[in-house]
Amino acid sequence: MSQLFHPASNALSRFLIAGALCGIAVISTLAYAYFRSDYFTHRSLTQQQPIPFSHAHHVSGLGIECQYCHTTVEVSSYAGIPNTETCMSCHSQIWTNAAYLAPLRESLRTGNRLRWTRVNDLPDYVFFNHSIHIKKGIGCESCHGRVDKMPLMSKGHSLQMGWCLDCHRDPGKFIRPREEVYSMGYVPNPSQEVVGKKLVAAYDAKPKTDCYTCHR
Amino acid sequence: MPALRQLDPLERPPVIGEDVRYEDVNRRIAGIVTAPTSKGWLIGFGVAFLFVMLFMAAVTYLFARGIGIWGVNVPVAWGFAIVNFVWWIGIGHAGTLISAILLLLHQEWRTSINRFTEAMTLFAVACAGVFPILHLGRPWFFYWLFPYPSEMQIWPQFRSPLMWDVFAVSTYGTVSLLFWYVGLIPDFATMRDLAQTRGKRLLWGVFALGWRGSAHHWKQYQMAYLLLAGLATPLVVSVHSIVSLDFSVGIVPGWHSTIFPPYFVAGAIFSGFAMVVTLILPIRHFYHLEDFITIRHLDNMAKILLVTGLIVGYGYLMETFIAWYSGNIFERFMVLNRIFGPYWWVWAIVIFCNVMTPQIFWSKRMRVNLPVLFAASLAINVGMWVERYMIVVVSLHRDFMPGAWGMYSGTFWDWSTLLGTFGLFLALLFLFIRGIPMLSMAELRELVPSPRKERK
Amino acid sequence: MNDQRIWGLLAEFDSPEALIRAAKAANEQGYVHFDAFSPSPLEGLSEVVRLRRPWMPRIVLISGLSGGASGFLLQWWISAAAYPLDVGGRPLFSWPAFIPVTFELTILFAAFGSLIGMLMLNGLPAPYHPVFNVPQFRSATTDGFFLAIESRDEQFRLDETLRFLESLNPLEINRIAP
Amino acid sequence: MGNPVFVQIENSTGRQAPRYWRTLAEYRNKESLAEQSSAEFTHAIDDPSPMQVGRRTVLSYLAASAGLAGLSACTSLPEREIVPFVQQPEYLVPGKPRYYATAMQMGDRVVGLLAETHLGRPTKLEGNPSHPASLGATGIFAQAEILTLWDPDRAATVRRGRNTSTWAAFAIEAGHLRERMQRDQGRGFRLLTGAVRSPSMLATIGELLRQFPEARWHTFEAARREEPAAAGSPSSGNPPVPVYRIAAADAIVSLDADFLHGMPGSLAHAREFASRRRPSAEQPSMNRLYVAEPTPSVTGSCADHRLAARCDSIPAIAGVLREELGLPSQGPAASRGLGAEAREWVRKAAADLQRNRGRSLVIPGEFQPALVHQLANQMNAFLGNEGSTVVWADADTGGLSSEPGTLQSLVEDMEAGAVNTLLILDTNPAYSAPEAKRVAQAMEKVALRLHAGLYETETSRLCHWNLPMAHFLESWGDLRAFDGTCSIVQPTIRPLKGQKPALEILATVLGAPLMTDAEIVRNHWRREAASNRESEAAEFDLFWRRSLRDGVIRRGILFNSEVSAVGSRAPVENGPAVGRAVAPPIPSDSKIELVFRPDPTLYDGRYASNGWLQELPKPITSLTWGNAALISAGTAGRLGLESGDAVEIGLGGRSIEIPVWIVPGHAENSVVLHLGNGREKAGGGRVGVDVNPLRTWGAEWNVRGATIRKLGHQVPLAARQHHQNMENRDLIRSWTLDEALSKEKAASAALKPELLSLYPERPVRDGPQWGMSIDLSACIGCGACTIACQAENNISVVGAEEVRRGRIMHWIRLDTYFEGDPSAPGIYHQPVPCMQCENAPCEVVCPVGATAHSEEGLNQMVYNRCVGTRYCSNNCPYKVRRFNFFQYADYETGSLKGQRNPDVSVRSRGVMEKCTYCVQRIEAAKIRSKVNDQPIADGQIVTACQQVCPTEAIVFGNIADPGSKVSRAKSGSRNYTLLDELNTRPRTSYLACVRNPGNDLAELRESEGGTV
Repeated sequence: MSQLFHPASNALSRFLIAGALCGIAVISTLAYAYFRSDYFTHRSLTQQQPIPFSHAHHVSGLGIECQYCHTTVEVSSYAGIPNTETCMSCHSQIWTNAAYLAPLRESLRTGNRLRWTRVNDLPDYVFFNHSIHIKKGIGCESCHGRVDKMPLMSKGHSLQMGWCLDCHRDPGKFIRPREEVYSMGYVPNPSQEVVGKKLVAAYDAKPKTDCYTCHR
Repeated sequence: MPALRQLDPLERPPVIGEDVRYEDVNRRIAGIVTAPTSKGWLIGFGVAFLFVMLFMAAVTYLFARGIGIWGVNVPVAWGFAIVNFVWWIGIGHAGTLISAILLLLHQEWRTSINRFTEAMTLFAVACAGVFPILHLGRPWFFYWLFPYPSEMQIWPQFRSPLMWDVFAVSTYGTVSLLFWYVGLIPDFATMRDLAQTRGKRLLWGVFALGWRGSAHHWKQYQMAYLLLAGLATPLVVSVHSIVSLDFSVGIVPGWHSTIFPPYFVAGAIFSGFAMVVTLILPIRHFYHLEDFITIRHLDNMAKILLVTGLIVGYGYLMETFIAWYSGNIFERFMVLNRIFGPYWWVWAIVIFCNVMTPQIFWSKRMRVNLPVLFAASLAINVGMWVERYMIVVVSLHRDFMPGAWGMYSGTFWDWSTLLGTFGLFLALLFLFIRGIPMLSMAELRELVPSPRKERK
Repeated sequence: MNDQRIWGLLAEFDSPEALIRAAKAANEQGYVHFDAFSPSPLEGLSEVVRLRRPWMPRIVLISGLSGGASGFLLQWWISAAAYPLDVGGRPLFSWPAFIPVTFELTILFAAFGSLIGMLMLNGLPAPYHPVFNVPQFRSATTDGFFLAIESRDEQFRLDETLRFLESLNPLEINRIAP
Repeated sequence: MGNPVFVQIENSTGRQAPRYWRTLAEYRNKESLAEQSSAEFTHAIDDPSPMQVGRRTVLSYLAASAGLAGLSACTSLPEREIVPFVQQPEYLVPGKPRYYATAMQMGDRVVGLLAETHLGRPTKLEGNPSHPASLGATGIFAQAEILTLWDPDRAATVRRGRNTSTWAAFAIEAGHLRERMQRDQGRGFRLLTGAVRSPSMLATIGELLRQFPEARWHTFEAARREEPAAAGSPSSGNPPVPVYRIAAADAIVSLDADFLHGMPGSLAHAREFASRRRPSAEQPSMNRLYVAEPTPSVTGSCADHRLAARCDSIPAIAGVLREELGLPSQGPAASRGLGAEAREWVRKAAADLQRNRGRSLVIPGEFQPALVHQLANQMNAFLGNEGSTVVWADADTGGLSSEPGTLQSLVEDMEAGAVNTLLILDTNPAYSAPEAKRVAQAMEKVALRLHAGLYETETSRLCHWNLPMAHFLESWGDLRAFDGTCSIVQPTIRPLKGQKPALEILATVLGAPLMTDAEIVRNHWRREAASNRESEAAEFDLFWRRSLRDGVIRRGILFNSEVSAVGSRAPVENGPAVGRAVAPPIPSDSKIELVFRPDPTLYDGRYASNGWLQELPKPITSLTWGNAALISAGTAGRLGLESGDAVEIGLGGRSIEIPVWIVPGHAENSVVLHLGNGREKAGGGRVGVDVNPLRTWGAEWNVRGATIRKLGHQVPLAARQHHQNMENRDLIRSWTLDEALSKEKAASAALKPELLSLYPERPVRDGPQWGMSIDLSACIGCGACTIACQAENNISVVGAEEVRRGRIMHWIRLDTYFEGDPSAPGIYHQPVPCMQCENAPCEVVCPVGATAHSEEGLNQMVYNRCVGTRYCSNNCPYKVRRFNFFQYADYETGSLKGQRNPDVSVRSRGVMEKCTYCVQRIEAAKIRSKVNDQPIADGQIVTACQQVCPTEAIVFGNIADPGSKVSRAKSGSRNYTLLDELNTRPRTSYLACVRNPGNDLAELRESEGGTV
């Protein structure tokens, strides 16, 4: 018997070749999906925070305006994180000895700053400016998501470059009236296409996709 | 048999030894692979491997510290890495040229060296291929040079010759590999059927893909091989043309020149054949292949060296002439600076090795004088490397603004990377010689008188 | 014995010339499903052995064209549509710069086409094949010259075919087990 | 050999460029280019061994000069923190910079500054436009101070001997000291300071001397020649100080005075000088500058007539000039001794001075002896320049009766054992004084030695107490500028490591350890106010707040007599007294003279640990990281020396080893040596050669009779520019005034070739189009733009080894070229930033699109996309791109992170970088204008280089707006672009340099006839 291979090997060899080709396709598809997945971008991932602060409670529950805490959002690149005193302006009156607010009171007593973990973070080579986005009618919600539905803060969107470009290429899809900038769950009326076109013209919202717009 | 004799009516040395019999092909060529490992091979491979280790060390340190460990600077932002890249790619050209173009030209003398030179091509391309990645400031982002759907929605920039390089070199590597493998299939089958142990037979059998040598096989096979040759021919020309565009697309005096593509291709063949000669002479000697690689081959290769050498010389001449004729002060200064500037010695070496050396091949006695041939081929290899050094470094170090001029010299790490790739190249070559029939048996059989089996 | 139980007959000849003569003869006899095996391609065999029309050139042409087209379109889309960037004042669709890559991809795809075409048309890879059942066949890739006539040929009659083959005075004849 | 070919080239160039010689080596032996090249080859970088790659010696400098947060685009997201305030100052808006007016002193120079702070971190210093000594500009030192502030090598802890101590412990020590001094009236107590320009400091010292009558105060400035202060003034205690009005002068003669760069008020001088160097149809006139000096200075490089003269021949030249002007003097006519060219120069200068009586100016060099100053004053008086081009300001003595003593007298007293306590305030005689060793030995005799300073120095090593002093950006103070204007120095940050300001340290000695510097200064000015009309608190607060805001104390609010009383008291009367002195003899040129000058970038060595200044190419020579003995080509030829050759310079038994550097236009037989190098106790260790050992009292500034011995080996010097010849290329256009005016008349657009392109023209875009214009006629080559850019854009320092290998990172480099005869060359400067080409060659070759064009015409460089092929750099004809060959930016050193500009990425290893037209400032302005709905006004956006430039040579703006300054600058006929034949269409263009040699002798004679 001088046959070297089993008869099945013919079928097998061809199957293996086909399999290898399919494998490449599958792997690249998986990679594509992975780098856009919430798992990779940390979207809707909540971080360990010194105080379990609930935007849901403060925004939708108490209806506190965004700028009440994020004071510099209209004037500066940074929106601003409330300092201890801002928090205490209410919490010296209410929940004055809630256990989970202990770090806050501690901070006021000792003067040690609270150390929050960043949720919406951009790389150091990206220069984002809040004031201009507010000015041009881009709502908090458009980037940060339904903060009013977040018991614990998490990223509303991937914040990847491609995601930024979606809006910078066609702001009409996201722009809203300035008075609606801070509102959550804003519904365009009549429709975003119509409103968007009007507002883009009205606010002269011509975002650039030049590199220097964000990278310097 | 007579058919063969007619192939060259002139009295030239035959392309294969007179007394080579049909079965000698199997015995002597397959024999090299099946024979036990020789001490000489071990030593040779060991030495080559040491240099591979040096290469590894250099690359590790490079990735750890950054390309600052090389001599590159501003204005000379490209140095050894690009020089080596271009040089290796050039060497990679002889193989495909011999296999493809000479095949189309029915130069049957190619038959006994094409397998070997194709292998040389592959390994040279492999050595060249590492440099575009090594020379990056941030090599870990090399994949940004491939068009893939990134989440940044940003893409490569296809106006850059470097992008053309990426495609040219990878295509060249792939096609050469296919070409080489297709050529190997029948020989793998031979090895499968000659092999003694079942294990070996299985191994060879996998690569042979069940080749039976039927007339159908041969028909399709020859068709495919011919087509591949037809594809490889424009490819081999295009690849070094594109590599030359890396320079001629740039505006640097000494780069920005339309003569580059032809002149680079010629240079590539020039250095490629020089390398073939350099390698084939010792192998021919150690493995007693005088019957298969005859004086005829060497004679022909020497002639090609002469011709391509002349073309390259013409390139130098035209560059100089155009510089003067153009009236462009930058071009003129570039030429003068090459000849009389701080790097005058580079120019001198180039002229001596690439223009003067090949002239000795006008004489037949020199062409067939092995020591001379060997020495000359070595000189040309060096010369062609230095030529690339001249093009890259000497053009860059003094371009437009004297206030920004500078000097360049390779560092310890530059040299070890270069030597390292020598090691890589030779190591691969040794493995090839040991593991794969280095001449195409299937094709050689067509050149020897056909057998007549004794009836039992 | 029953001719259904064999794949065919394999005759070995002493020289290429003999093989070619045998093949011619088989052809004249009207055999269709026969094949000749030799360690290297033999002039004159190819026209004897009836082949399906050569698909290879078409396969290569098509794959080559598709490669070129996809390459060119990719570059156009990337440079002019996906993220248009002003690069050195060049037009977004600067087609001359796109030629090299287009060309390279044409060659690449065509080359793959020719390899895959060759394998497919030859039914390779086929590590298993009935002819390998004949131990002598091992020499077919070194110095043996064989003619095989398959039993599926409607002219195939074991005894006749056997007789016919002997008439070509081969070195020996073997049955090929299925 | 190649010679004939080469000659053909030189003749066959298309343009009428002046005939340039190549390197000096070639000039000497034109015969063989090969030799020339080999001479050049000596500058080649030889293979560095892997160990050298480590650059250990400079790592600590790198530390003082590198960066934060990388670009290594990390795929796994890092976790980072947000740390809000506990109580946020309401004025503080994160993400918006704040500016504070303050002022700095260096030696006698005082500059008003604006300090930019981010979240309370000072990150950048700019000039204060309303300060007379700044006018909005700053010099290199002010730019570098920000790095000094954050320098991790600064003194941080109180030390007693070797051991660390505390301020409390020092207060106790001071208490004991004070008790003793109260007993003995402070006998044997000596205070040694640098130049004091601070009124409140003077007052405090005055207070000290009043409390302890036996105590003495000495001052020592290493880079100041003592006598000239007194020159030409009545012998009484407080000499007036000359203030020059350069703008008013049509003819200026500088007797070895680097008044554009190296003098108090030089920023103002430069501004005024440049204002007269921009001829146009409207203003066709131009001033003319004569300079006589040993080695080309910044001022000399701008001269219309420059004379390379030995330092010790300047007095003679001054004498001859005075004679030539026709002032009476006894003694032999000095002119006979002078060389031909010198006499020629003097005659021309004299003629011009005569012609421009009242509109001319003679400026004596600050390192020239009193005699030269006296002669200059007489000439100015004689020419009627008093009150017009030179005025006299009162020197501030803070009401002190007596002049401070000198270091020399202090040393003598110490040697005599008359000193038991020595308090040194931030001066370093043990290194920088002549006969420093003697100073050190003398100090050993003092029982108690205290030192307060920014750094631990050679001097502090000899002291029992080391008190870390606060940086001026950390402390309150006040400073008096060259013209008498006072500014309040206000802190921008708390002392980083609890250092204390000098004022508080003195207060501690005075027994008020709790007194803060703020109180001291405020009280001082309250007293000042009290001594004047309005003294009510309200008035004072108004005055105080306004002074803080403006950075200048408005005269008139407080004072009846202006602080900078531009005094009418011209000290001419005593002129003749000096005039009777015999004109000085002409020195014989045969003997080699040594000339000592402060280092152009390190000054007296106080900046030795400042990486920015170490790496800033020195004007003219472009040397970095170390000094060389500057000599002339002729002298070098005689001694058989090449640049870089090590020599031994001997003088009276003392000697130093130092490499030489050949400088075209340098005086024969004269060797210029720079102080401030080779300090042992600075940053990463010794850089360069300390030349102090050659200096002695009485011969601090120049001395004759030195010997030079070739040692036969080369010292690798780190020069930025290796080739200072233009190779007949049209890089710097230099015209004479007549040429300029004629071209002005005949609109010489014909110069520009028609530029065609294969490609369709870009559609004209709306929105601003940025462009820059650099006026080579105004550029004096001071290098401030380079270092300002470094400060603004977080540019790394790379160290000597890397500079030597051609890896310097500066985004805007200063090319200096020589033209013509190497003994008297024309000298031209050209700042080269990124040209922002419209058809940028760099962009086309980038495989990943990391550099591309913006709609506003910027050539964008995206660091985080760059993979580092360096192809763009190769393809940049201007070679303005810089590459991070190593991880130059320092991510580790904490204190440096404070200095970074938060609006600019810190580049990581392996990426290309380059000038961006300060895009962070552009974008900030754009956003501001959009948010506030105001258009961007012309001149609202200034680049760092533009803002710092003392002569306003750099103009930036929107070229799409025809009315903008930059458009108007570009519209003139002097406008041209570099290498325009390449059709790169740069956005950065240059204005041709205009020189005003003017007068041929014929014209002179007849004008002389007129006047004499």
